[in-house]
Amino acid sequence: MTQHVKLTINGRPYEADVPSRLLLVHFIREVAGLTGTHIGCDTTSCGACTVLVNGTPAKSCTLFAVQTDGANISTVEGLEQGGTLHPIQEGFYEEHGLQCGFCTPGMMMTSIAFLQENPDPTDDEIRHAISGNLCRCTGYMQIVKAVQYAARKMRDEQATPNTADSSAATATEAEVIR
Amino acid sequence: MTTDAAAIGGMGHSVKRKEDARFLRGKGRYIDDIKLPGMLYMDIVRSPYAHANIKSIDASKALALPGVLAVITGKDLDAAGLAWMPTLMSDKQMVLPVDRVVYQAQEVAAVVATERYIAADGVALVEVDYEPLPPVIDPFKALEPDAPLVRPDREAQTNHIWHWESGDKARTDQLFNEAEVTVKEHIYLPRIHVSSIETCGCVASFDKVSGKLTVYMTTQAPHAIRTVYSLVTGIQEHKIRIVSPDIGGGFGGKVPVYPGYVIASVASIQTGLPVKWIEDRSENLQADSFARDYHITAELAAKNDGTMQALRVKTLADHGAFDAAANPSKFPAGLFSIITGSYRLDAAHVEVDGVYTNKPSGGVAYRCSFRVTEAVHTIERMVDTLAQKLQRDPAAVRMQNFIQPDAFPYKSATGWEYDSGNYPAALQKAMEKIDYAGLRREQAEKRARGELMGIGISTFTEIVGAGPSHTFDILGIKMFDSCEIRVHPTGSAIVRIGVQTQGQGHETTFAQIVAEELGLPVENITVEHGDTDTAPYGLGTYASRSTPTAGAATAVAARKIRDKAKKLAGHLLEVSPDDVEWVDYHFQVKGVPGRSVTMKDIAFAAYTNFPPDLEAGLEAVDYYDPPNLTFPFGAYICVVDIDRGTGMVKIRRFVAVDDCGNIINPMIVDGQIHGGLTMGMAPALFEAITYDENGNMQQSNFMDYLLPTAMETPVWETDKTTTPSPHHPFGAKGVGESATVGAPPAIANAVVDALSHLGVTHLDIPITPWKVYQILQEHGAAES
Amino acid sequence: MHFEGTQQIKASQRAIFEFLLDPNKVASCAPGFISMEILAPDHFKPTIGIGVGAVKAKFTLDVQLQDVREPTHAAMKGHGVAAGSAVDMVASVDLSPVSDAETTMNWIADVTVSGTIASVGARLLDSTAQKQITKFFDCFRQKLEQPAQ
Amino acid sequence: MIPDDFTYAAPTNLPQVWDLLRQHEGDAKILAGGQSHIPLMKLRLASPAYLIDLRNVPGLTTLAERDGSLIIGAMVTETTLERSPLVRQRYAGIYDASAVVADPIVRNFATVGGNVAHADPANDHPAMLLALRANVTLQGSRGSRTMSLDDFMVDTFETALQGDEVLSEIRVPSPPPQSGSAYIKLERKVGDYAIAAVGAAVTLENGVCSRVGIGLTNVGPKAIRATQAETFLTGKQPDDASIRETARLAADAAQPTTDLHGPADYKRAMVQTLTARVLRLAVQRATAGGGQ
Repeated sequence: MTQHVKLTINGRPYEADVPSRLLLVHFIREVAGLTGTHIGCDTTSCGACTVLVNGTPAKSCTLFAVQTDGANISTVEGLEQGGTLHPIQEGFYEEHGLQCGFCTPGMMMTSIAFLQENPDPTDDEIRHAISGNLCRCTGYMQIVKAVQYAARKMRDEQATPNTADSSAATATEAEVIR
Repeated sequence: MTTDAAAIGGMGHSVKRKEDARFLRGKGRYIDDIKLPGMLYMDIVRSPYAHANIKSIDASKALALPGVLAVITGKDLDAAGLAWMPTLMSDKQMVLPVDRVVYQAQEVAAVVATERYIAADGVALVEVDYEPLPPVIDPFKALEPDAPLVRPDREAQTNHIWHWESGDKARTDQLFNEAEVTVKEHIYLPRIHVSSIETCGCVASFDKVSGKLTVYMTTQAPHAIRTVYSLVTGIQEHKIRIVSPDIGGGFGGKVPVYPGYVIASVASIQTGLPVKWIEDRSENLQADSFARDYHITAELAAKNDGTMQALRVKTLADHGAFDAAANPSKFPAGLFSIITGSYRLDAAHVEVDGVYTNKPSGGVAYRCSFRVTEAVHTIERMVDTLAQKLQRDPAAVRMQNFIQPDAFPYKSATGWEYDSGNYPAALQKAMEKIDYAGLRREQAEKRARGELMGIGISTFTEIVGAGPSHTFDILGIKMFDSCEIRVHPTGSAIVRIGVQTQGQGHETTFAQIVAEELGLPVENITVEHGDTDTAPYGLGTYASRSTPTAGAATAVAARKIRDKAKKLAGHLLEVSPDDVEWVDYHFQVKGVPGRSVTMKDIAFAAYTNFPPDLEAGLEAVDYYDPPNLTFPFGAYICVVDIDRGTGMVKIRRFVAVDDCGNIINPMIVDGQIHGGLTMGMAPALFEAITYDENGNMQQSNFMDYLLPTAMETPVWETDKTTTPSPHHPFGAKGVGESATVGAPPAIANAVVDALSHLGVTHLDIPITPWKVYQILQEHGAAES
Repeated sequence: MHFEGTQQIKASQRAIFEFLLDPNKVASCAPGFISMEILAPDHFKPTIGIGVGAVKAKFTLDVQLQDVREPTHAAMKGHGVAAGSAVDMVASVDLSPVSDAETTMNWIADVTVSGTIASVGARLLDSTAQKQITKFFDCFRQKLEQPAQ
Repeated sequence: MIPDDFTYAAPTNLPQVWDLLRQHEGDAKILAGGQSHIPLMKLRLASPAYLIDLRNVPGLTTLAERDGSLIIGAMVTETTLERSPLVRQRYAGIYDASAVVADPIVRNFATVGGNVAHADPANDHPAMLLALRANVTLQGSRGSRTMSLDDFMVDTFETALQGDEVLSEIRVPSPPPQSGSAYIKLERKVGDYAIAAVGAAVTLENGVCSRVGIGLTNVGPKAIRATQAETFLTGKQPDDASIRETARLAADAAQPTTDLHGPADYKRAMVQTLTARVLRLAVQRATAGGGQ
């Protein structure tokens, strides 16, 4: 059976008649064509498919698209704003928080939602927050550092909203955007 | 142009990774991200039985489903001569069975449909009539005379595959007969699965007009696959293009050729449309190749003063239904004979017997060089067993028996020539870093109070960089590797290599090698790989071989360019090339620092202003055949605490001192070691694949196969010593797998150490809480 | 998995034996019974939903009666494949009269589950199978005793 | 992994839900978060023809203390529970349990009602709620009824839900002064099911336990209330000896089987270890924070 589903993904509307059984991750990847969200385990164990549904991290392979009809979805593709990387992206880059990159989008989406709740976390709190996201490459250490990097940067931005971290950020941009 | 070392970003710099730019934005291009016009989807029917005859396959209901275009069976493939394919170990393997299945979840048929969901529905509609046969799951039972035959297709009507041995049996036996002290343990290393977070898959696209087959594939070795494809199908090799796009982790699991790749290719040839096949996690866990399943009996002979003399090892290797291990051809058990480890031994003898069982193919790697983890685990456990028997400190026994730094190159008792090493220095560093003496004092105090803590050491020697063509080949293809460099007129370059990254950061590290050798900034160097139409022939990335082989080729190719550049420099500086020297990333007239040219100047000249006796251009290719393997090593110390009420083991500290020779990128090396340590801990404490008596795999998804999360993973404390490889062009050794190899025995040794006062001498991994608790209970040491 | 049990049934040996040879009656006791196709008196194909609660897979079993020794013994062999799983079972029943109106029924069942259900459901398989099989034979007693009441 | 096709409905009130359940009796399944059920559907071990999502039904997300009970609406997510100061302060055992259900992301969509109604013996809430003497409210077209959780949990994946009934809320009696509860789960890694887990609730009066609740997770066909252990400790001081004996009796109540989560006798032993630990924690909480 098909159902009309309308989603806003990264601020852009998408709508389609889709089978009821279409998984949210397949809506995002196949209907919206946003392939940054990955599928790793199929059983809600690994978190590679994590996106934000109305700001809340969700494993998009364990939701049907119809369940989220009308929702605001955020994926990795929406993190960069106006050519500026999100602090979490910058953190993963600076701290070598990724290797094969497959778990990275889900890991970042989880971390962003976590940092909104807890802007100044301990390492243990970060480990707890990302415990629904499996990474096979990094051993998690650099991911924890990456999230701490982002936390610092987000706190700094909060404290001085108008002064973008000039030199370091620019250098990073030059390096990353290629 | 800069000649500032930091701006160049050559050897030893923690250059941030080039590949991150796309991954951080969700712009990576993994297999499932590839969508070609008109693409079809394939899904696979799999056997519920571990062993059964196939009486019939009825595809009519599936074919009646709108959107299903084809159902491919073994009979279809058989007609094309493709029902069987060769494995990388010179065995053969079913692509699709014609009359019988030999392991649970084996591919039985494939459904091709217009959509992924329809293909899945089609799979459920294919009716297969099976006649169950008794399976043989235990490799010891497989060798009994009345055991069910796994492979009646073979000439030899037995489940025994091969026998392989190494070392001097007579001398070893003699030393054992005369030994003052011997120790013996049975060690089982269970089946485990690499479980990269991306599963395997491909998009096969056959162009009927050109007759060219392009396959985008999750493979760690695209060139080898192309050659195998050509040999199997008869399609000329230039009409086959294998592209390995971004790979979401490999760890050895993406080396073999899986039936799905071949069936999808046939499906594309049949339909004339691109066909995508992506495994789900259960398929990946149940049917892709496995590591280990080694049943080892090890004995160590020594003098009463702790001097180790001889090692004797007998092993049964369960390879499942097909011998699909990716080993160098001459080594059926891989590099298992590195088993003498970091120690001087007068003699050793190692025997391995390969056995067929009704399980999927075993014997691939789990982030380790061919069978090295098994070898290291054995010797590192045996050294501890000896120390325990002699009531000596395990660190002291190691120090006493290490091959000494001045003994290199060292010929091991099984014939390997170790290139370099300094084992005492690494262990000393680890002991100081973790305060070994302090930990032993703490342990004694805690033991007196009834608390359980253990300290475990592993001082391993790896063997990587396969390998020298005189010894190493896969299906006859020598295991050299390659690099091609082209310097563009304006001073940037493209580097193409025969190895393939799966997260190791080749796009960055290989650019750094070239930056170092040519003095071009790393940001101006592009690294390309994974496409057999453009990359030079190479054997791929596994067994920590990329830096030792292709890395060496890259340095040598760059040096060829520098040799030519020197001539151009002489031309530009109007002196004889003999009067030009390479200093701080530029050429200068000897003794005249002011008169110099940069590589950028030279690159431009190579296309605009070259002397008449020189060809235009600035490029080079190198196929590097290493003279020997490299032998990275390390000293790991692990501290565990054990909960007496539950048997739970918690890693409190883990210090890893690694020596991989000269380092290209310290940041990336650290990352490789963190990941390796985590994948070493995983099988030590969590992961194992088991089968019930009917051959049903019991861990067929991530709910049951326990990959550690950030919560179970400790903070790794890493450090290094540097002992360059004397034969590698820039003294590197390879590092991707050292930690996976070195970590498990450190953890196992720590747990045994915590329980040693109860008389425990060995525990098989994974060390589950119930194994520990049972021991505590038996000895009245459990919390009551 | 091997299961066995005993039922004291307040019915004659003959009545029970007749019941056992009637595929419709036997199948009606199968947990999750959906439909039945009878190919021959001793060969039939019931479709049943095997599982508990919402966790269920639909199997069409191919059942063959075997070794029928009136009025004391009957056996059946069943086999079915579905959803990546397979079920194979052999069950036998032995009847011995206690009186004209009461019979002891000893039953044995050997069940092999293969594939997805065996892999995923291992932790619940044994207890679930035990319960369903016990229910199956318990149902015989209930149905046979009903008309007598 | 692709599930079978189904028809989806997201009704906006309970009567519509009942209608759908009646229309598709036996083929319909309630979706209350789906974090356990959707993986089963993807494995095709569950293939309901109709999926009735409760997300638009109002009144199922109450989380409040009212009339001497904590009311937990069936659609309250684990994350909501975990973050509720009320739950954390006054129903610490429920907080403990919600904090160890699966992993943090799953908890964002997993619901308490789903956790209880799925009736997987490995699910964490039922044992804790048994210890707390929770009741459940079932609403159907023929009216509403309340029953104890003991009566609700029938067997593995089986509950007392009849006909068109829906589990609408869980009611936990508010703890009297000097009460404490706790839940301890033994798991090998985050996201795994428990090897064993134990929930305990105690109320102290003059230093003795006036009320004791003990529930066991994943050591039987359903969550088990260790009644003999409860009875033993009731009226006794929670000293070392009585806690040990209670733990032993709780272990006796377990009906574990050997599986991937461990051998049966190990699980039984773990019930003993965990019961002792969780009781000490509950008593400590009762003593420390139970002044209300």
